Amino acid sequence: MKLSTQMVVVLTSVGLLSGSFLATVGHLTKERIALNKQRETEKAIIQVVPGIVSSQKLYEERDLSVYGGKDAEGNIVGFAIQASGIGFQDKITLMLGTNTSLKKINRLAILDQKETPGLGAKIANSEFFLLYWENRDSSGTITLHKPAVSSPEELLPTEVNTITGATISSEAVLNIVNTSLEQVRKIIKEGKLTGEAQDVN
Amino acid sequence: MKAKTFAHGIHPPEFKDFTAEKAIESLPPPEKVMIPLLQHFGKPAKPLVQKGDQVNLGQKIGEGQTLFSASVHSSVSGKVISVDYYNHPGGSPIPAVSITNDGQDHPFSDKEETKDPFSFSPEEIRQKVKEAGVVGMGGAAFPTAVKLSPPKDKPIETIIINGCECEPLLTSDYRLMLEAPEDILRGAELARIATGAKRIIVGIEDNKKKAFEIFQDKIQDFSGEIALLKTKYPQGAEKNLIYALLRREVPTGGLPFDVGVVVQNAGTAKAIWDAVSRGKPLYERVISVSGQGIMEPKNILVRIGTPFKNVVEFCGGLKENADILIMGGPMMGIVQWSLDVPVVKGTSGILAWAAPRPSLEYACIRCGRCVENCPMTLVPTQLAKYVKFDDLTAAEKWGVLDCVECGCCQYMCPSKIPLVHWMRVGKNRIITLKQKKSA
Amino acid sequence: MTNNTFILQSSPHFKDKDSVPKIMYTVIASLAPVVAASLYFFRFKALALLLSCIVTCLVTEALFLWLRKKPLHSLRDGSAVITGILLAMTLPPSLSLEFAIIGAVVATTIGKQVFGGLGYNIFNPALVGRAFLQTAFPVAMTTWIPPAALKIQTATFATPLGNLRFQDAIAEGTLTPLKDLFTGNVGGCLGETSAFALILGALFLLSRRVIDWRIPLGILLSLTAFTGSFWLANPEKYASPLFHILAGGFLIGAFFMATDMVTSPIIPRGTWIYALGIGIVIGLIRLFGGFAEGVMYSILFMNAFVPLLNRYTRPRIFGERSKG
Amino acid sequence: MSTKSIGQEFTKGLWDENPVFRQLLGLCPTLAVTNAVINGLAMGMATSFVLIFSSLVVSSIKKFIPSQVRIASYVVIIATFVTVADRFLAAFFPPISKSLGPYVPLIVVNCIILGRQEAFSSKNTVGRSLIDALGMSSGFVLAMLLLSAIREILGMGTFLGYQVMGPWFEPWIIMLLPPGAFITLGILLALALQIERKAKSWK
Repeated sequence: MKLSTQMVVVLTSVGLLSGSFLATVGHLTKERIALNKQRETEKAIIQVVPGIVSSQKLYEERDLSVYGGKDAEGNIVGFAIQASGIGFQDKITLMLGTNTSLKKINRLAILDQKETPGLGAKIANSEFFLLYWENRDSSGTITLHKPAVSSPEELLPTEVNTITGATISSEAVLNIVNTSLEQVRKIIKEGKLTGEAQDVN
Repeated sequence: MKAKTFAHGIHPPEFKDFTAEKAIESLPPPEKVMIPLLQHFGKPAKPLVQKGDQVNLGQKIGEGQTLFSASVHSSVSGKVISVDYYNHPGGSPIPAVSITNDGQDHPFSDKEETKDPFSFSPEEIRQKVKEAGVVGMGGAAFPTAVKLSPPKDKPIETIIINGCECEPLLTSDYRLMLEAPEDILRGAELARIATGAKRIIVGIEDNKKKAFEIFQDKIQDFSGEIALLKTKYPQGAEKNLIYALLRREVPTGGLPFDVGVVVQNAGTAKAIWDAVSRGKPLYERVISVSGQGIMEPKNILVRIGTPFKNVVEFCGGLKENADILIMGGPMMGIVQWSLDVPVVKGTSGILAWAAPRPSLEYACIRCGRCVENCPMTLVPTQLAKYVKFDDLTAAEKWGVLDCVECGCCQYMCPSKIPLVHWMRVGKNRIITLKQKKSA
Repeated sequence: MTNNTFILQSSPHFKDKDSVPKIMYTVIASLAPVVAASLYFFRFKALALLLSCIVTCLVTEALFLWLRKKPLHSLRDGSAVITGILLAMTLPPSLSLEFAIIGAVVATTIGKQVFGGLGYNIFNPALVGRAFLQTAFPVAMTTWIPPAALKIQTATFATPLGNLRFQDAIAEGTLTPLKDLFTGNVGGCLGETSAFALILGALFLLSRRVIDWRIPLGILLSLTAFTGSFWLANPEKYASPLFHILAGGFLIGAFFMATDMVTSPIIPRGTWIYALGIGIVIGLIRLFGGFAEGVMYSILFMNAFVPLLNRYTRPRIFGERSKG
Repeated sequence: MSTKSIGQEFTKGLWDENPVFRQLLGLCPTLAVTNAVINGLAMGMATSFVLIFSSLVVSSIKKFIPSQVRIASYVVIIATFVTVADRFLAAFFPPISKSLGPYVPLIVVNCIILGRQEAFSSKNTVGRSLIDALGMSSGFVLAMLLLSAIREILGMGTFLGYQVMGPWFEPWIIMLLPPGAFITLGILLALALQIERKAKSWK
């Protein structure tokens, strides 16, 4: 066999074999990977909108998705807003649970963050940060209480706590929340939120 | 009058009080002199005498070979006992003519020139200076006749008489300036005529006020001026002196000719006058014998070839604890391992003291003092590093060849790094390499 | 009389009396007012931190010299003591001693000895130690207590710069008065609170010509220009240059850290670039960065450029003609 | 062709030719993902998987590959196994897959793997290549474990997630950050060099 022919043949066959092998592997794992992702999202939605049995995606754009949480009768009892924004180091993705009027925050969950370990990374920690986000009044703009306090009782309903030494990360989360709430209000006003949105004034 | 100066430089302790007020004494000629045939910058002179020859005082015993050479004259009358290698203050043995003094040595015959010395032509002046074997008396001993022959394309405008004597301890030039100011100025005038310069400037440091006043008075008869300079080392370095007086920079690798200047040491100017007016060869000179290690520091007129031993004995000898002996100044002088070396034309002083314990060498802490004080605006610590690690290309690019070895950097160095040593090593290696390449 | 044996050496035969240990001890002496101020304001805490830093630096240095088979007497040059004092002066008074000890070990090993000891390190050892602590224990390193002399009882206490950066001090009118900054009646690291003590020590250093005046001046100029231009544009939002100069670690950094001979350029032109760079980076960090204080990082940042600056700022040799 | 005994073939990867400490290969993942033992271990395993299978394949088909296209072929083969590892992790260990981020796909350019193919598998028998790959993998896993153990213990006070330091311990956050990786690796390299020198002087 001529060298050039041999080269072509070898490369082609190696490529073909790899390709077909990978196709098989991809096929076998595809569903599972998709399932993993879906489960993760569902878990987060249930976590931030308590008492729901199912959820439905109502809206999606870059860095913002809105899910409706449904009770046993299929009524939407709250929204789960998945939003992303820039943190101290990299993108932060969070899931925010609100009531249907967007005036009350149930809970907050951090889905993905790469903040400084031991410092900004505490935004994903309940004890230091997320606890202070439960049952906040979001009818206006939420503000950060500085300096940090040691119990949620010390905060106003419209305030959330700061993490000592990680003001920037705390501010970043607050910013994402305030912006996404604003965006969702606008989306509702424009009627782009499909599905039945009830009790929206 | 505001004292002029240049950038950088240092202020070492002066210690000039030892000898500043001591008038020049004459040392009686010794019983035996050893006159090296190389006492100048350049090629050695060719001996003109043999063992057993009878010579007279001032007789030429060595003929300057090439342009960069100078003739050598006998400093006593007597018999040549050998022409052989002998100790030299430069370090390595050099061929020397040893002469026993027969004591007949009547003072030099002052046969007055019939002609007025100032009416000589430039060529005649140069010839007489060359004949007398005059060299720079500051230390470098550059043949003076060469300095008085500027290239045709470089017109000379100014003669600078260097009366700085910026080296600590030394006072020989100062005493000469006090005791023979007219001779110095006349010598300067002759140099002016020889080079076709327009004016004379005499630069004197402000720690020599007395000399400055005398010169201000005497200069009236000459076309020139006296300039007061700040007391600072190395104020007397040619390039820095020119800059201080005229704000002109001698280009790197160039000579004062390039900026229309010729610089002569005060002592040299006197030697020029002696040579031209009386035909007196350079066979004696004034030196300062000083330092804490000398019993009675003095300024003395010494015959060339006199062993250091005789000079030191004349000054009461060395103190017990004196353990460093230097020819020249403390900044650029050369250490001597023995008193058995002869005085040469470039010997401006003999110093001795008890050396302090050598200090520990630390790593360079990059304080930048060497940079701040280098009169050539080099970066000595960097240069030393380049030389140490044999990066000669970088060393040359950073100007190691421009180093004048004044020692300011090493004086200031808190880490006590032998910077000047590294500069010398670098210069040597580069020059050797270049010679090899061109050969 | 002539049986003296002579020493042989190359010229020059005169040497200045200044030596490395002498310079180092001058620096230590100049730190006296700062140390005194810190002892006055923070009492026993300051003393404990200071002693543990100095002792750890000395012990670590000795250990390394022994490991590297170097003579132990170089311990006497005083540089380890300086590192210890400077490190202690940049620590918050509430810091526990074990952190200070870790910092001192890191400063001596990673900051100094791994490069080959005194004279070879690229970064200021004390700042390396502090940067390590700042990154390793960010909360402990940013927890401040009021000076003991102030007699204030609050759980948390912010530094004047922290107050400015993270608590909108200008808008709320709680900006620390300049007078307190000057005397040192504010929260902060041990050695950075009292501007008065720092200036006293700095003047001593300048008068003894131990530090290069270009460095503090350059930093001062560029920081003033930088913060001043923002202040003039919007005094409602930005603090005045004078506040920036007196607050935080600026003075100790500009006079005692950036001027460290080993880690600053040797050539005046390089020194200017270095100093101006530090001022601008301080301004950038303080106004727009993630930290309230930027002196430490800006000095370390510019330290990294020193070898380059030394290489590319060759001064014009006397008599060298500019190339056409 | 290698002339070592089978035992030597394996153990050289552990110390004499340890990819990280002696050859300074594959430093990118070594520095990037060793902030927790679980990550370091997973990365080590993934790399080992790719290395072992690539070595097997390359050594068994080495006769057919013309030298002009060998690198291209190796890269395709390596990339195949890397993709398999990546998909496998994503499907069955999503948290690990997430925390390793892009570093699993980046195994493709890990010098250890390509280096072993070029230096060993392409010249030796299948059996020897397998042993070599096993040795190198073990060496790499060992290095990753050592580095990540130091960083996790100092950085979080835990080992594999279990608290090992007492409550008095204040975690050194810097050890979880890139500087901690560089400092730890630097100190380990210095130690390795020192041990090597001592060992030589004993011989």
